[in-house]
Amino acid sequence: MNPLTNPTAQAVDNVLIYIFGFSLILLLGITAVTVYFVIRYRRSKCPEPTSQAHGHLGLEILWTVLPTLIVLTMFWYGWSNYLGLRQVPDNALEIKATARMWSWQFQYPDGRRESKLYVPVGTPIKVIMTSVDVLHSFFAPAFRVKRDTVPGMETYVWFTATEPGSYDIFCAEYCGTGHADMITTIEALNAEDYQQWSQPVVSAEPRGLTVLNEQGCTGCHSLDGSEGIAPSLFQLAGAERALVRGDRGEIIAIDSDYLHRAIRQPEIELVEGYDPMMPPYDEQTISEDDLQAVINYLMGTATAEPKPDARQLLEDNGCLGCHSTDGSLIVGPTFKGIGQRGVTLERDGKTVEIQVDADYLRRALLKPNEEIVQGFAPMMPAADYLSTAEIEALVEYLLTQ
Amino acid sequence: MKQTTLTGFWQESPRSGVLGWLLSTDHKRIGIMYLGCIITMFLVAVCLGLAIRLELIAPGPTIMGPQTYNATFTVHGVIMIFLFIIPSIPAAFGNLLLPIQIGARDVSFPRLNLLSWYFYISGALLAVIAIFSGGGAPDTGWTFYVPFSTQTTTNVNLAAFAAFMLGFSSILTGINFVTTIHRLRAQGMHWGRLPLFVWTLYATAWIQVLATPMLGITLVLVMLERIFGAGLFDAARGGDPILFQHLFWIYSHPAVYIMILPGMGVISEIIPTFSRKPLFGYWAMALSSLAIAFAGSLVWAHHMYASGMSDMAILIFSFLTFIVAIPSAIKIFNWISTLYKGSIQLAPPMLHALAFIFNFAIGGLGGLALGAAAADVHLHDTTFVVGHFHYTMFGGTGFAFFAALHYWLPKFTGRMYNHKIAMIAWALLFAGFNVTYMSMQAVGIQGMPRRYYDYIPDFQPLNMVATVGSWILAVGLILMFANLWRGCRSGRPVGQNPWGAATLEWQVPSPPPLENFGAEDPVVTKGPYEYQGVVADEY
Amino acid sequence: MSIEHRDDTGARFGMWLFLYTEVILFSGLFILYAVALSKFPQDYAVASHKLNVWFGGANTLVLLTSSLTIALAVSAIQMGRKKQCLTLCWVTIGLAIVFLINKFFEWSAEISHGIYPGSEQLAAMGPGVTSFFNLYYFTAGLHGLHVLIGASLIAVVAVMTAQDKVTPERYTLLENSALYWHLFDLVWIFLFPLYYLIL
Amino acid sequence: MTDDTHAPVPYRTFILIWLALLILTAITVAVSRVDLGALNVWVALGVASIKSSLVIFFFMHLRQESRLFKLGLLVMLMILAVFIGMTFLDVLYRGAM
Ligand code: HEA
Ligand code: HEA
Ligand code: HEC
Ligand code: CUA
Ligand SMILES: [Cu+2]
Repeated sequence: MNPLTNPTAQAVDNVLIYIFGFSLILLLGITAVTVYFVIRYRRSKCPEPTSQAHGHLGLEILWTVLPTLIVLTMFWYGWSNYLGLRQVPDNALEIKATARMWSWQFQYPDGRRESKLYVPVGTPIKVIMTSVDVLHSFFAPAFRVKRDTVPGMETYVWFTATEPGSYDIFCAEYCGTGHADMITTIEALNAEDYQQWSQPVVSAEPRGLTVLNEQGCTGCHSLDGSEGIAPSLFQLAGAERALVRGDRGEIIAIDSDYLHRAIRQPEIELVEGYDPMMPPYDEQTISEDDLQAVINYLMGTATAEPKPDARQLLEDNGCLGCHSTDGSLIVGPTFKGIGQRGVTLERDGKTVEIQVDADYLRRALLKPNEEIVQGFAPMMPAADYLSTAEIEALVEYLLTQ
Repeated sequence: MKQTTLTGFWQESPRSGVLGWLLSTDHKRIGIMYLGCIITMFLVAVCLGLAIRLELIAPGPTIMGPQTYNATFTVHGVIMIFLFIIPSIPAAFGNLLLPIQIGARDVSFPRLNLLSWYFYISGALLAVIAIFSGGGAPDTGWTFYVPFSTQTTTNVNLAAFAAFMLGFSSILTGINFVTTIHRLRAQGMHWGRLPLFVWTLYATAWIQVLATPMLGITLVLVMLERIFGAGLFDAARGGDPILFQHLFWIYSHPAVYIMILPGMGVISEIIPTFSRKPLFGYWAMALSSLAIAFAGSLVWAHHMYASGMSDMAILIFSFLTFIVAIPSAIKIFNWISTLYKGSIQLAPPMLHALAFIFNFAIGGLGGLALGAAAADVHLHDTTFVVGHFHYTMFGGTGFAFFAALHYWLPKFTGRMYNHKIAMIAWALLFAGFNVTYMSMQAVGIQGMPRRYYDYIPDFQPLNMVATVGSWILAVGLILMFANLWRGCRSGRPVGQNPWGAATLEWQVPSPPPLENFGAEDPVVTKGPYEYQGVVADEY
Repeated sequence: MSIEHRDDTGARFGMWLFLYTEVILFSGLFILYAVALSKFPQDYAVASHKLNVWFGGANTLVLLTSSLTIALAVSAIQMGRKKQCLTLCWVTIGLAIVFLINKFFEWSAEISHGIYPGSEQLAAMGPGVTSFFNLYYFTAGLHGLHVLIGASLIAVVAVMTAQDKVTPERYTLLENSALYWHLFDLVWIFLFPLYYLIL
Repeated sequence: MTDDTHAPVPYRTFILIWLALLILTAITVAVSRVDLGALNVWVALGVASIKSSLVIFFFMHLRQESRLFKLGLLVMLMILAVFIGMTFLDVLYRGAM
């Protein structure tokens, strides 16, 4: 190990050196004396013992009191330096961390989320942590800090990076299959780089990919087709999947609907051969927009071709013949405000009220006559001749109306 | 191989055949049955240990995937802890020796003793079934931490139930031993004449009685939680995951003293015998055993410094942890003083005993680093901890167990193994052991977390060394067991006292007869370590 | 064993040791209780009011009385009054059955209100109340299980007494079963105020 | 061994103890109706402890047993207190310091 100059590492190293140093002396002493006795008093040389001593009170006291004193100094040194690890300097930058199986997410005061911990050199960092599933532990060996993340509880560590560089963060509390892969890094940047990093970037990266990285999906899923603990997310669109739902198996072709379910409620269907360990992501964690971006990305629509123009589609396909965009009533319900409103539907002879969402819109486009908005006739043609990408574009567009 | 039949209790039994064993209430037969099962379980788990090391020889998956790896170390840990090391010395050698050493014909509750063996064997079977049934082998680690253990789909319920049964077996043994030591000492066997092995068993038995039930309830709660999903440890439903860790370690820390104390007892028998000199500081040794047992129940939360527990608790528990180290130090110094001006014979049991002192000192001193709050923050859940507990459990208790095998097997089989081979095996074990675990400690200090099936390339060299060390260890183990096995079957016959020891078991024939002592109950007139006038039988 | 070896004090001592283990077993649940009580004092009072003191109180009386009868049974056998001893044993078992029936009705009532471990309704009542009922069910359930075991034990010993295998000279078995029985009276003595009577 | 059996306890003693237990039960129930704040739990535990000592010493014959039994009980209670008490070192001080 290189000598480390950061304060937490020094606090810990001093204690380690003190205790290991003492231990080494004791160990060598004990071993030397033992070996000496064994050789000196071996039976071939000393056929009979030359002492029958049963004990010696003075000695007993000596080797009770001495070790007591030694260990008390160890205790005290260990404790006082531990306090240093707990007392966070006042000017510390607070960053929130969320651990989940098997990824980390760091959230900065300005709301930015990252799966790596970018920090400026020289500033004390306080990482306030929690977990959404099981226990994990934030362990940065270079800073000698470690603390478990506990669901339903906040814990923290603090450290200061004194040199720019990339330092490992391990998960040190066993958390299942991906435990050993729950690794990320602290990227300590010097002032200039940090400044640059903290500028909001207009990334060329598709939003979906950003979300995948931010949320740590890539901790379990590869994007390049290599299968690990979870199916790879490589080239999903249209691929066949054997699913298990309850006890029944079925084969489907992957579409956005399925992907949506697979992320919001992964426990419903399992990809055959995998354990039900994917956590559900609710809207607090991934907003509907972001999820849509992910789905688009996975379905290849985000990158493969330019996004279809939804307004154009509406016109080209004659939707606007029935649906207005200004609130007036033609044949069908208006598109104005459709993204935010609740609708009353007749489904299977029953009346239900729902909030419009992407899922509903997709159903409404592809199987329009299964659910009928109350007060309208079942006359909309199914838009199933549109490509998935086009449907998605429509849905996305409508949601923003 | 020439085979001759064994005599003594091997033959004398109210029933003959297999039933004569399965229904026997004779403490020696029960002890032998324990010994057989324990060694079998040990061999199974040791092979899993070898598999772990093979996987870790290089970064990336080598011989198994992550899930298999997790199951492997879990099963390795569970078997080693609950099926091997906790019952190893107390249940096997305790049963074989305790009654003879205090001059009794059997334990207080012989039938309960047999029942406790049945609990053990049922627990063992269930544990094995748990590996191959249901959702697959448990993958929680032997610590069963919630909430992971309540969520994983593997066969945790059965494994927990198996551990529960084993705990029950351990409790019954404890009750039996405490009562036996209080009630059945022979005439003249007052407390100041108890062999140290009995003292340590006594201290151990109290821990077994008073701490094990806590494990029982903890495991029951995990099972109930898995069945009912009540949220006992779920913060959103009024639970507290850290509280589980308290309950678990309230048992499992004292349990490490269940493991080590009887080992220390064995060493305290062997060192005086092969120095032909009374144990130095008899009362300090006896009382320090009780002190370890008592103080050992005050330090459990030193496993939880990083758990999010309060700093106040860390202060107190860290302090108490250092206090527990003192009685262990006292023991080390007294053993060494016993050597002083003795007449030391380096027979195989003695070699293992000396190795024990060395290994346990390393393990224990490493424990001091773990006990210091600041140092543990870095070392917690790294392979340094793995090194520490292999040093104490394997290097300590394991070597004490080997020492006990070499020391007492001739007594119970009436035959002697080959000393030369025993010494070669010892050397291999000792060297392999230290190479393996010293490297693990070192890589732990560098920051490699434990329970990692894969690691960053920086950790490769030391992991490789550790794996190679485990192969040396393997050779040593195979050699040792082979030699002992041959010795028991066809070794040279020995008289009743091959080592020239002074405790009571050496004053009965080898192998001892049913009921140990002929018609006359023994009357004890001197201490356990007075060797004047005791001569070793030739063999 | 071939040698007649008998040590009644040893047997009683062994029994006491076993009872210690039972106490520690229950203490795990009491630790959880104590911690939760200190965290949610208000919720615990609220939850406690949902339990019916009369059920609990009645069961307290039943158990105390059964403890009396089994203690008397031991005295009876010591004095050689086998008939009385048997009657007292059967009364004890009867009381155990009353206890369990009472418990059954109490639990049915709670469960019909949707209060049981893992129920949605319970979860809706907040963490404090949930933890109270979780612990209540597990503690009382474990206690009930032991009552069942204890009663069976007494039944076996009663039969042995009837067959003169337990005699005025040799009654340790009865004494030990009585000890076991008293312990679960003891546990209930703590359970009752802690679960039914917090304000 | 001479201490193997002890003299039978007269019925009357047991019945008196039983009455005492009933009275104490009535007392706990009554006291629980009065709001004493945090004291309530301690009063309840205090009464329960008195009741249990009665059961232990009389019903369970501990009074007649040798010192070993009493010592054993003491050890067990001490360990119990340690287990419960030291857990609170954590629980009570979380977030403090
Ligand atoms: C046989 C088993 C055994 C024994 C005897 C010990 C003995 C000790 N152990 Fe160990 N320990 C374990 C088995 C054992 N341990 C296991 C299994 C774990 C991990 C569990 C898990 O997480 O899976 C563990 C983990 C563990 C931790 C938690 C680490 C972590 O997870 O962060 C700690 C922390 O304090 C600790 C401390 C100690 C101490 C202080 C002793 C002391 O008793 C040691 C006393 C001995 C000596 C001090 C050495 C001998 C004396 C001398 C050489 C004389 C000179 C000495 C002085 C002057 C003091 N142990
Ligand atoms: C007494 C206890 C004991 C013993 C003796 C051992 C023995 C060994 N252990 Fe184990 N170990 C534990 C108790 C023990 N272990 C526990 C409690 C854990 C924690 C589990 C957890 O985290 O939950 C653990 C975890 C553990 C790990 C950490 C896993 C991880 O955190 O990722 C490792 C890694 O190297 C390991 C390795 C070994 C090795 C190489 C041996 C070697 O000593 C084995 C040496 C033997 C051989 C190399 C094979 C010899 C071969 C034969 C004798 C074959 C003969 C067979 C026939 C004839 C059929 N053990
Ligand atoms: C804990 C690991 C884990 C994480 C994190 C995770 N997943 Fe999954 N995911 C799985 C597993 C396992 C499956 C297969 C089982 C199933 O269908 O639920 C799966 C299935 C899927 C599927 C269906 C894939 C298919 O091939 O049919 C999609 C889409 C998906 N996940 C997307 C995501 C997205 C998007 C995220 C992040 C926002 C994410 N996952 C995070 C484990 C994970
Ligand atoms: Cu997360 Cu280990
Ligand atoms: Cu410990």
